[in-house]
Amino acid sequence: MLIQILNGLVYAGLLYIVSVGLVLIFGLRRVVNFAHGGFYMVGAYAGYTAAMVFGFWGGLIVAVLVLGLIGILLDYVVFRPLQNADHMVTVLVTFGILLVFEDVVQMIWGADTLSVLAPYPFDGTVQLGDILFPVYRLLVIAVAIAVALGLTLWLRFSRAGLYVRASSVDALTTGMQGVDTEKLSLSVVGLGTALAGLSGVIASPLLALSPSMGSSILIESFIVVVTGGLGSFAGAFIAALLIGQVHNLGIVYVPNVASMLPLLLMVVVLILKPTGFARSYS
Amino acid sequence: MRTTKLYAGVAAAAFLIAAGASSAADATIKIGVATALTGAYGDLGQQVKRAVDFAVEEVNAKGGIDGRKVETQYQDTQAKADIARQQAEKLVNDGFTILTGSIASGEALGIAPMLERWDAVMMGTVPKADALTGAECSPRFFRANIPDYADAATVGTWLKEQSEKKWAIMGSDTAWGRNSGASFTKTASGLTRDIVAEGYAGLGTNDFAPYIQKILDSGAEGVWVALAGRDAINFAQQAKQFGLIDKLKVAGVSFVTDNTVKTLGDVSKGIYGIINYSSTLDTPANKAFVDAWAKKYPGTLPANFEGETYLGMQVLFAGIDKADSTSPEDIAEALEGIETDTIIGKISVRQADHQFVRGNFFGRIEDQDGTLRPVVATSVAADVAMPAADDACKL
Amino acid sequence: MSNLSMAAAAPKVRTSTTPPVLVVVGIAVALVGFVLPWLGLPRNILSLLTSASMTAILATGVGFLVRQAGFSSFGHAAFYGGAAYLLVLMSVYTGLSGEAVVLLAPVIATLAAFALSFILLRTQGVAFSMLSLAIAQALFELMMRWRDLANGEDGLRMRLPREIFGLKLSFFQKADTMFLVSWSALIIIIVGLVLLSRSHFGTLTLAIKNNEERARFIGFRTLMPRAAIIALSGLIASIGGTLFALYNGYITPGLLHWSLSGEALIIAIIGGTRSVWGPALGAFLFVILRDFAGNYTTHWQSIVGLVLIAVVILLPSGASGAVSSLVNRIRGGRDV
Amino acid sequence: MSDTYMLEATGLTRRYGGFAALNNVSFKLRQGEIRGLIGSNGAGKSTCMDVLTGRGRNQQGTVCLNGQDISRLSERERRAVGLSRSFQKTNIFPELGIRQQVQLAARKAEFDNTEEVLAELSLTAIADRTASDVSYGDQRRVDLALALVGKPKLLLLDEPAAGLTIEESLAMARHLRNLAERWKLTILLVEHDMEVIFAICDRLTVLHLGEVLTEGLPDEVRANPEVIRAYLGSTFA
Amino acid sequence: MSLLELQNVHAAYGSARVLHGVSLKVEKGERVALIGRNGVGKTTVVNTCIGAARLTSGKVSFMTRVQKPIRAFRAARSGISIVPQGRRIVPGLTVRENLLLGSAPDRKGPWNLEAVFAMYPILRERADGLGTAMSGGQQQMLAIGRALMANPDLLILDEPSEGLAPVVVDELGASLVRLAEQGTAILLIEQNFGLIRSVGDRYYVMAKGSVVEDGRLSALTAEELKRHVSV
Repeated sequence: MLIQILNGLVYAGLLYIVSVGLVLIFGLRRVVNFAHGGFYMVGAYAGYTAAMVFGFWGGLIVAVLVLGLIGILLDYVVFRPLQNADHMVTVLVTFGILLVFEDVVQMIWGADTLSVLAPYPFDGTVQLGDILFPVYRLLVIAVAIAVALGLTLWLRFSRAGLYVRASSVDALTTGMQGVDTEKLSLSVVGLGTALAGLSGVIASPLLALSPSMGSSILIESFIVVVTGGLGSFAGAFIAALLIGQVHNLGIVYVPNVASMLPLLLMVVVLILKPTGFARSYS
Repeated sequence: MRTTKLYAGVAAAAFLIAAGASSAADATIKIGVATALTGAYGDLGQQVKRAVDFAVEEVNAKGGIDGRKVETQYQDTQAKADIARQQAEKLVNDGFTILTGSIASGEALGIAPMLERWDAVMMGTVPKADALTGAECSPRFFRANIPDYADAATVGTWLKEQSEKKWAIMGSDTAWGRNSGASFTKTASGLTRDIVAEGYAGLGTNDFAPYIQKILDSGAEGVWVALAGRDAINFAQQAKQFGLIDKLKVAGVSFVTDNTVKTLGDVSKGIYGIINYSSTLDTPANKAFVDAWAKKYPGTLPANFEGETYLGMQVLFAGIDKADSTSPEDIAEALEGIETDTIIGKISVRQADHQFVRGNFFGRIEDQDGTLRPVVATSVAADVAMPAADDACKL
Repeated sequence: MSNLSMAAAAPKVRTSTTPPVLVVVGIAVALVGFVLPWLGLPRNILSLLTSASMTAILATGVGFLVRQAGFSSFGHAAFYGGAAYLLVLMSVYTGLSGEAVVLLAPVIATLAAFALSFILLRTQGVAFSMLSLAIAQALFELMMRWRDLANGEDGLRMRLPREIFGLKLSFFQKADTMFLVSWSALIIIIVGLVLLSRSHFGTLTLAIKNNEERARFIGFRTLMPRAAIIALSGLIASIGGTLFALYNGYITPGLLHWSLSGEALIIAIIGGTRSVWGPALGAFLFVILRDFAGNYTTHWQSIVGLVLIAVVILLPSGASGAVSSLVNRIRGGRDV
Repeated sequence: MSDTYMLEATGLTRRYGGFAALNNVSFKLRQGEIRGLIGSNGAGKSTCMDVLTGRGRNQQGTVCLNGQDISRLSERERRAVGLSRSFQKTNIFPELGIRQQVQLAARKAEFDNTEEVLAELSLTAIADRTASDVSYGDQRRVDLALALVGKPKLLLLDEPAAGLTIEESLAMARHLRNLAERWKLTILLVEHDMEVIFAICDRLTVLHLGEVLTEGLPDEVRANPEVIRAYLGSTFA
Repeated sequence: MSLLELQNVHAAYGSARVLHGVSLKVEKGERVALIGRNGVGKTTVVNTCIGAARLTSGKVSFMTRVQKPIRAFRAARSGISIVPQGRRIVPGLTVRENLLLGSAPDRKGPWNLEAVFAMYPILRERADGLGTAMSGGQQQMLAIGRALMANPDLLILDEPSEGLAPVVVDELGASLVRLAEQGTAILLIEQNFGLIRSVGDRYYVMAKGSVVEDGRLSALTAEELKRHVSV
């Protein structure tokens, strides 16, 4: 039971890192970014290839940087020119990007699934009570906590974080205070996609790499983001925790309907509170 | 505007007619391959494509079948049943009335009922659903590979030699995963083994940890795995991290194939499994095949589905030869009851359900000549490996 | 501010700026459709057009919801695939006559759409899209997992009597005859929607979409009309799904998957949702493009993605908008 | 007694958090009266309109129309019993034609005087155009038309002259006066333009900081030192 | 040096043209009032300076530098702080955070968190509460405090008296006068002529989207001023 809760935390952690990138991008650009799943996938593949040269951690850094650059490009080429267009237009453009990315990844890396080993010294197991638990899984939880903590501290206590919070609620007023909100968006979208890259690399020792891995996590992270309340960091954190547990405990106790539980959770939350757990940054 | 539209219309019509006209020539044998070139099963589709290309090139190099060259056309199904059906119909309409290539059982199940209406014939080499040669069998559908229910016989041969009493099942929550789990349960209980845990994960499951933990908690000594493709790799990788693979005896179907081994590396070492085809089979015909394969695709050995697809092609070509016709109806008739030599030995095609009666294998992943690959440990003869045809099939 | 202008212009309601030329072209296209099966076209073309017209019906339903209520549904596969499933499940498990099964499937799907609309209408914008996605995806999972009922991902075969509505079942399963059925359905739906959009109900729902609050302030209920639009859009999608099941005789959960919903929305946007017929045009363009690309390359996904991006950015009002403004320009009129 | 009043508002209150946008405001309008509701920006005029028409949540107080308590009715139902309003921020249907939307608004009202209203507001010539295509001034008049059509018993107008020139404003004032007499309308008018107010209002109610500062005839209000102070500020007057 | 200059500015929201040729100028240390009735386009002047309304022709310069394109943050970085109409306190941020949002680390001057708290002690009391939870008057103080945090050379205030009690308006006027005496230029957009009188020095009158008159307030009688703003 305890181990299952821990497993729920691992999955929640992974979902959180993917989702929080979506939240950042939604906050500043009001775009539900379908390409995010593609970024997660590209991150995993980029990390995989870079790891051959630089090792796992080097690969992680390369993937994060590459994805950050892609995000900056995305904001510059897509989000900024389209900021006054209908949001659905931007959403569909990101959908198109996802399609292209899946195809390109398949072109470069092939349709075969690839796998990555957990890096030393996290490749072993640790004794928890009388059960062995993979150390790497604990690392995933730790990374998720570090991301959550880092983001929270950054948003709460740094000047840039204050700008991000303000800009996502009222970009014009924030601009009036001398904040270049376009540049801010550029870097925040970059940060969001870098987090997608990070999650892709972090996921790769757990999950097989395949061109379809992006869309398979995309829907689950949408569920997290929408259940948490669009644009809410705390909401995404709580929703990821909840969905991680619902998902895992569902498999243990009600295996036949487990896959429907996160969807139903989201439906129920939206019926009770159409804005999700939280309204805005909190 | 109206004139522009008119021109466009004329151009389109001319194009369409030209496209249609090309199907008039029938000197060649036209094989239409509707397979998953992209999507979740894209890697399997690519295997099918390699094998078909190989077989066709080989037969054409020998001058074709009865002097007729073989021609292929591919269409991508993304392993989706509705698209597969459309693509198959498209191939048939273009004159490619000999079909193959389905990956998911759903694809073949969607196409099979249409074969008579289309006047086509189909050779299944990958889909394992029992129904294809059972309740949903078709006079025009043939199966080269081994259906789920038949794997049980092979499992039984292996299982009775294993000392482990408590077993768990980790299956894909799909028809074949469930079927495989059910037939393993039946086999196991016949051999006084207990099933202590069962889990079926949906296609594309990311995190297998809850299933793995459940198996570990159950005290199982062995686990039967019916997962394929990305799911198999996800499970194996995570099971390794939890120490499950080292602690328990692991065996499965479609779980450890050449492809998964390539991806998993050392993780897969020692895993048992049903091997429907292995390049390590020690027959002269197979050796020749493996050598020729390595020439066409340097540095590779034919993998599971590649071997099975090639096997299907061998029998198909024999049938066409026997029929001495390109008519699907004649070919179907010729295939019924045919007996021919293949890379795994003599094979006959059962009249009752159009299933190939053939041997099956059990083996484990071992290091052979410095590479990890499935190595056959137990060969099961055709009469044991292929139980009697399903009564539900009425041809 | 004078009363002098009162005599000018007789009252005439004009909803959209469809030029009469376009109406003529539309009627011509509709009629051409009915003679297509007799032109001796290759069978592939006809079967492609048959599936395209079913997709067109689905996209018309999705586009209508965008046009008339401003909702972007990411879950219309639930109605399309839902009706297909209802048809097949009823044909397998009930003793109902073939006719009853074919008619009941879209009716039940529509009632479900109507009931769900009261949940969906609690949200708007992105939340609406996501909620519709979740509901459809839950249905997908249900059909995937409830193996005893629907045989999971392997799908189910329809079991209908050899004759329905006095026609052989094969009438509905051959492209040349089924094309007439699905084309007629599409034309009837489009004509119906055009008439509807010019009726009071059309004006009212457009008004509610524009400004729900003011609609209440001028004395209208706003919940029911929106629910009716969702139900109607569900009905259209479910007609497409019913035809699909009838034509294919075989269904799989792919018909309920979110990617189909997404595709339908993409098609509707590519075609343009400002006009009733835009999504249908988009469907034919999309299906033909994908088929064409699929014949030459396995990279159809990239092609579709790039075309989507290009259309969305370059033709903000979609293909139909481009056609309309082209027609206007040729007539020397205003570029609308 | 009460049925001689077209509108009786008692104790209207709306709070946001701890802040009362409207605090215990009461007034009565006689049948056929044109009442001006004035006050500086943020005094609670629009909030008062909202509470009277049932827009938004958390409101207290009673609203009686022609003796009937309508406090519990929705916006839609209030329109049905004859309460109609225009908006300070243009609030129309941009995708609809002008005549089309005015006709729509007439549909649920007592009878259709669409053409008359269009003509009265000089909209006839542009009636077939889509609302989003016409100028801001025209859109303001469309907003007014939506409220005027169907001869409501009580008309609440929120700054109908905003954005209009002085001449246009005065013309509009005359038209309102005319219409009120012809159609026996009772009007509550929020307006900044004092010339419009003094031109047509029978009585004025002055709001300040969410409360009624005073009420009376235009000339009384104009001379009221409290009103002057509220607008001019004390030390700087 | 002119801190802010508009030359023959035409501006629009979407297709609705609102400004038809506005020219005005604020020099260092000046106290200028921009007056006119509701809806004549006063707020649009501000919105044009921050890019919220679309400049269709004409020039906008900050610190004599022509802005093209106009971006909200450039005004602030040129030393122009704005107290916008409706205050625009950022929801979800505390009072302290709202103030910090306004601070410009690279601009030196007397204003910082302490100085603002000293001027408006209520803000110190409520420093860790949400800015939007305060009353209108307190929010106005916050908006002014936030604008001052950047140590601006020019403070633009758009209807700061809106919704304030007379007594609060008096205080507001006094504090603006003090600011002006310390050298901060002020552009005051107002209808409250008490406030205009006390703070303003020069004035521009707007009508129908353009400037129709300008001069010194001292030359204007109370009646004339009243006519221009008509309450």
